[in-house]
Amino acid sequence: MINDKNSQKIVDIIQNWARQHSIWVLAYGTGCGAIELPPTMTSRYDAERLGVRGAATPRQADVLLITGYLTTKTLKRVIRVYEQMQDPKYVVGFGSCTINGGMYYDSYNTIKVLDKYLPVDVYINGCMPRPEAVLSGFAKLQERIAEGRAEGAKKYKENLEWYRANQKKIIPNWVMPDYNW
Amino acid sequence: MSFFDLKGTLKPLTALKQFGKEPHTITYPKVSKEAADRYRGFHYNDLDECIGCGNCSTICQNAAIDMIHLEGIEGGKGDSGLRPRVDHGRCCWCALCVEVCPTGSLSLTKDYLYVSEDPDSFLWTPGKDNPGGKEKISFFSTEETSLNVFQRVPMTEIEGTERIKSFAEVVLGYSEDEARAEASRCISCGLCTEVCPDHMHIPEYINAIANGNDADAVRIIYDNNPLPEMCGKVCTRRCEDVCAIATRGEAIAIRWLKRYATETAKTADIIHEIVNPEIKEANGKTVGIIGAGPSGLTAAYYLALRGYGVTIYEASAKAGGATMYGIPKYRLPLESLQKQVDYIQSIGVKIHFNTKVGKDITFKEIYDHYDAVFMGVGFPDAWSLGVDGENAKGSMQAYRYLYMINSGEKVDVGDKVIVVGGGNVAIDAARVSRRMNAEVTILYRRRVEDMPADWEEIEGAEAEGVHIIPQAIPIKVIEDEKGNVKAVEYLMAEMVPDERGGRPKPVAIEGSNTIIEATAVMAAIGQMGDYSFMSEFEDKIKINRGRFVTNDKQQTTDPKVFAGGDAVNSTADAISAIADGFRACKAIDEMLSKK
Amino acid sequence: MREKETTLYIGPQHPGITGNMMVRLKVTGDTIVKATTEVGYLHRAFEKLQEQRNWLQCFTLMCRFCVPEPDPAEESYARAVELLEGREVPERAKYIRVLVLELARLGAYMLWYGGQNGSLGLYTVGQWSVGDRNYILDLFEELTGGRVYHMYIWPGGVRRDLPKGFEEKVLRTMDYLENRLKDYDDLMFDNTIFQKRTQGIGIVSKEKAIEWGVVGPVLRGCGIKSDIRIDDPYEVYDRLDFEVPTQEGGDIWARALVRRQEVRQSIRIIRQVIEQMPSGEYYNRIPNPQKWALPKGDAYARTESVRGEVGMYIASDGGTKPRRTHFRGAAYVHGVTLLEKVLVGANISDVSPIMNSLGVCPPEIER
Amino acid sequence: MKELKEQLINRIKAHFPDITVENNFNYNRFDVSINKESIHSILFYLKDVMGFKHLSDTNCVDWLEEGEFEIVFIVWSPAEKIKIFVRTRIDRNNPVLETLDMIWPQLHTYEREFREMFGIQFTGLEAPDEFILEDWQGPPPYRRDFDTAAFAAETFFERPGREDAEDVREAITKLTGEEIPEFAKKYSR
Repeated sequence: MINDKNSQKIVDIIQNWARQHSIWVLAYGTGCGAIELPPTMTSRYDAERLGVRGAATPRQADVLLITGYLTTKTLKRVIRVYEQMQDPKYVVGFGSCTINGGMYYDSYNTIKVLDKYLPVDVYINGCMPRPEAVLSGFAKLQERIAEGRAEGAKKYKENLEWYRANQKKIIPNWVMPDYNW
Repeated sequence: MSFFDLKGTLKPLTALKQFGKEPHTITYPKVSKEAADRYRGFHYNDLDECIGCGNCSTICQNAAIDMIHLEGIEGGKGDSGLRPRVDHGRCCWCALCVEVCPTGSLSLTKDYLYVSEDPDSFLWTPGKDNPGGKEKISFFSTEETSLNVFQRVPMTEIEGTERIKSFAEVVLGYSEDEARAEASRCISCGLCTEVCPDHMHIPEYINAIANGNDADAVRIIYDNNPLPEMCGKVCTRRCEDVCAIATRGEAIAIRWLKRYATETAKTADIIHEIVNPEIKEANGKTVGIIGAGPSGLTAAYYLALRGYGVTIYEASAKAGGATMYGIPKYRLPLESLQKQVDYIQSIGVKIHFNTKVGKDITFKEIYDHYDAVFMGVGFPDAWSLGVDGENAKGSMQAYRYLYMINSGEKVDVGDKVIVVGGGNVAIDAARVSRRMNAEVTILYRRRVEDMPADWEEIEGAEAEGVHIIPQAIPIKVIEDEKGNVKAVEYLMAEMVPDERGGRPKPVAIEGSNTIIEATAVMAAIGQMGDYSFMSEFEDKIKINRGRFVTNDKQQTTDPKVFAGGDAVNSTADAISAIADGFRACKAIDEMLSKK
Repeated sequence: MREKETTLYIGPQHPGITGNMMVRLKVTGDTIVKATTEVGYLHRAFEKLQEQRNWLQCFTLMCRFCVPEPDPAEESYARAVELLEGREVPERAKYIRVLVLELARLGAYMLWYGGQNGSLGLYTVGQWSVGDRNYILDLFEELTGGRVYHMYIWPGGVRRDLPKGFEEKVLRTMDYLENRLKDYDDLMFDNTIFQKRTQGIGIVSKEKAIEWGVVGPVLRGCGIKSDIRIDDPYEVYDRLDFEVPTQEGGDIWARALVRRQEVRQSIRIIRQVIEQMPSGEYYNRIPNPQKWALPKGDAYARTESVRGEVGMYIASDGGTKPRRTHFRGAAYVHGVTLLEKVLVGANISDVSPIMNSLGVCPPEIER
Repeated sequence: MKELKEQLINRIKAHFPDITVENNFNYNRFDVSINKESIHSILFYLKDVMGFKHLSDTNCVDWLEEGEFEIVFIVWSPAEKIKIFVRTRIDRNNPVLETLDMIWPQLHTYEREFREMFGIQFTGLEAPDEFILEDWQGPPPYRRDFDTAAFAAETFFERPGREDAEDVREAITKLTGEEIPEFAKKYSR
């Protein structure tokens, strides 16, 4: 392994450069925001130009898109999906609902503040965000990856207990395996 | 189906014909498609136009809009001083806030791009955080699209030609359906309560009317106004000037709604039943009140509710003061006022009629006898014109004229009446004279739009055939050989802008003398006080420019004496007097309960 | 040899599923023995939220029921309120509403083209049709101010009048789409793969369709001519000339053919609407929304969407907020009762094509 | 259409004399109210004899103040082009109804939802308890007495930063010193 600090830095730069151009998005439409993903991915906006494309399973994916509101039932699956994902991994919050509850701020079944449960790297404004906004979200994520600042996953590991406490507060029946990344 | 289908295998290959065609891909971020002309993007708020009514925050089903204080924006007349802030973590860009914005200051723009890693950066104050949004406004509301109802439910009135035949009330009042419809236009912002001198609970009682609960409306109204039916008929209604709806439409008919609610209580007994006032046990303290005008009655009513023994001394035969004697009966019928006075008496207020302080009883007696004194003495005297021939027979004070007519006396004014002045008294005198079958002309120094009188009154006068000559300055009353008024000579005036930025001044044009025939001339250019009854207290109770000097609790320079109404404030309307009375009541209560 | 029964979960995270839901399968080999739908991943409690909001505020939630085609829900709600209140809608608004509904239908079918083909691994048509759908969304953006959430049809009419020159733009887009449809046909209906993967798969028989309460294109794919636009006409559909296509067979293929025809009928309707569009008012103003109370009673209005009957039930207690609202989505029947029955006997690989072809939209089921 | 509705009503009445009919709608609808014991037979009758084959929708309305749940079946006849609202009321404190899923299989789904959301027990309904919710521990959420906003505020986080918001009416009263009486506050915005 490379121990030298400078060499590590160079490796990081190369790694980040490579990572920013291959953003594979997990095909999981957690909420209504998923409807703007097909236009983003298909011919009109063609996100693949930026290296963004779909991935079928969590193990292959780099980015977890939280497309809007998360019901408590979905949250459980999303946590599981997120923990199955391999490093590097990023979370993009999509629209109002992920920031402060959005339209469903008084619903008994949706979470309101996503970053209490999962580390979010980029938020995209809108309800719903247009494909341009989605693309600019990915661009922002790329920028952050290139700068080495997209460290949500690291934050998650470091603060796992805090996240777990929040998660368990609304998921009473916690029957999930612990994933070993 | 055969195993090998040639057509079905080859047909898909026609996709190849797309090869080489120009793609319709928008290569964002290199190329960006502009949003549509009607796009619902971020908010923009014109901070100067916004009045902080908060209707946007009320309609927002996502509780996304907060009303906050912004630096540099002060509240004031018709502005709450608050401005909306949008939480983009809640907003769904439905633009309902835009649709209900009464001023049209809030709109949506073509901007929609915002990406951030900081979830706390999604609170935006439109207009402050995006001053450039003004150029990109795309979704806005016009009078046509707005969800505010800008048209007032019209009030039924008697025809102009019909109403000069009698003193019957001109305005007929809303029917129940009309009142509900009118009340439901209100957006309950409460900006009106700020300018109401009495700070009546306007949104609350309008809402009660809209909900079909008239009794609650009456109760809310009586909370700080014991003469609401009078106000409902003749109030100067400054509230309607600042109504949020009035920025682009017709103000809510706040006055007519109050009138509607209070008229549902047809007698004093019914008022008592509905309001069901909680009268505190007598506390043994007494308050003497001089003048049964609006301020005196108000102070008396609320003091009596608080357990004080209240006695009013009134020089005339009836209570009501200027509202009884100064306002013609076609605006405020006697029965209506009587009902309200009866109600006030029914809770234990004693009124000594025909008792003029200074003549029938001395001020000192009252001062010594009571724990506190309230003076609502009003302005019983009027300014004279100060022109030649003013003492001719048939030349009189409009205020005296109204007093006599309202007292039931007969006054002969002939068939050609000239009224000088542009205030409500002038219009009242003119319209009363029309009912006496006289032809009436109003001479006013300035333009019609400068007239201090209520615009509805001016319109009413015109509909009844009153002739208004604006920019006319009377210089002489011409007498005939018997000493009767024969004509009035006046000069035309031109409006000269005031150099100091005040309103334009009328300046007489030399040689524009005009003579107009007349059988009576009435001066309605202002009234003044008469404080001779308390001459021995001149040192203790200070008077400045014809008015009592009071603090903000209506207390005069003598701590035991309070004053209100025309003798204190210069607004010269009943609601200010009521407010004075209410304030004085609270101050007296505070003072006496401490002792 | 008897094969062992295995439990298999498809969803909620699965690229072939039509939304955030799950189908639990019992399979022997790759044949499905039992299928159970599990939903609730998208439950936002709309009906509860609407009880907390006033009659106008509720309208903003409507388009969120089913995002691929939001307008029928808006339409149903608007019409239910109008029925309950007795509010008249201006003629022009009725035509604009039909225009919007048909555009939405086209948009949803374009998305269906993508989904149905994508579920079979044929991605080209999806690339085209979803790309072309943007032209319809552009029209929506111009008309309503939003690409996906239009919030345009509201009680009393529509929110804004047609912008200048909109009619021509619609016609131009229709011409373009009509040309494109031929390309889709070449790659889809003439494609052996598509034929073999859809014919005889996911069969719903005529008798069972009626018994199970199947609606929309699925019912028409069983040879039953049933369309709310004809049976229980709303707005101005009774004045428009269009056909209700039916197909015998009841399999994915038949339903695809029905939808293929309906796209063409929609274009036909849109052209007629543009031609007949009257002038005049577009909106019968509601009173101040804060104080807008509806009379006591209830109403149910239904609209034909791409999935079939969607309806809105509202009950009022005379107040400014609903006592209860209920959205009846076509997928409520298709996604649970029907899907569970149709999947039995099918192959695992057919789950996704069948779900796409039945029009299972999970947010409609759990709301 | 009026005669047709009358005719249909008479036919139903002949079989179910104790129904209440409401027929003042100027479109193709009329309402039939019936006690809960007869709900099976009338739905069977409407479906199998009178041709109201299609169940458009089923609803449950919580009339909390009256202590009752109202269940509304909206049935549609493709032949007659008429929809009937069939209503029945059940006691809110003891909400039990026999399952109806033998009439229309989709009622199975509705019943599962009503059981979960309103707490209505359907005897004979064979289905897992959970349908939409998962691990739900509160009261049936669609009941009127369940306060979703309070529950959400208690259970979930809210993003801070908005505490400086003011109520317009309150801001004005602070400015003027107006005192709104307690009983009037319910009329404030």
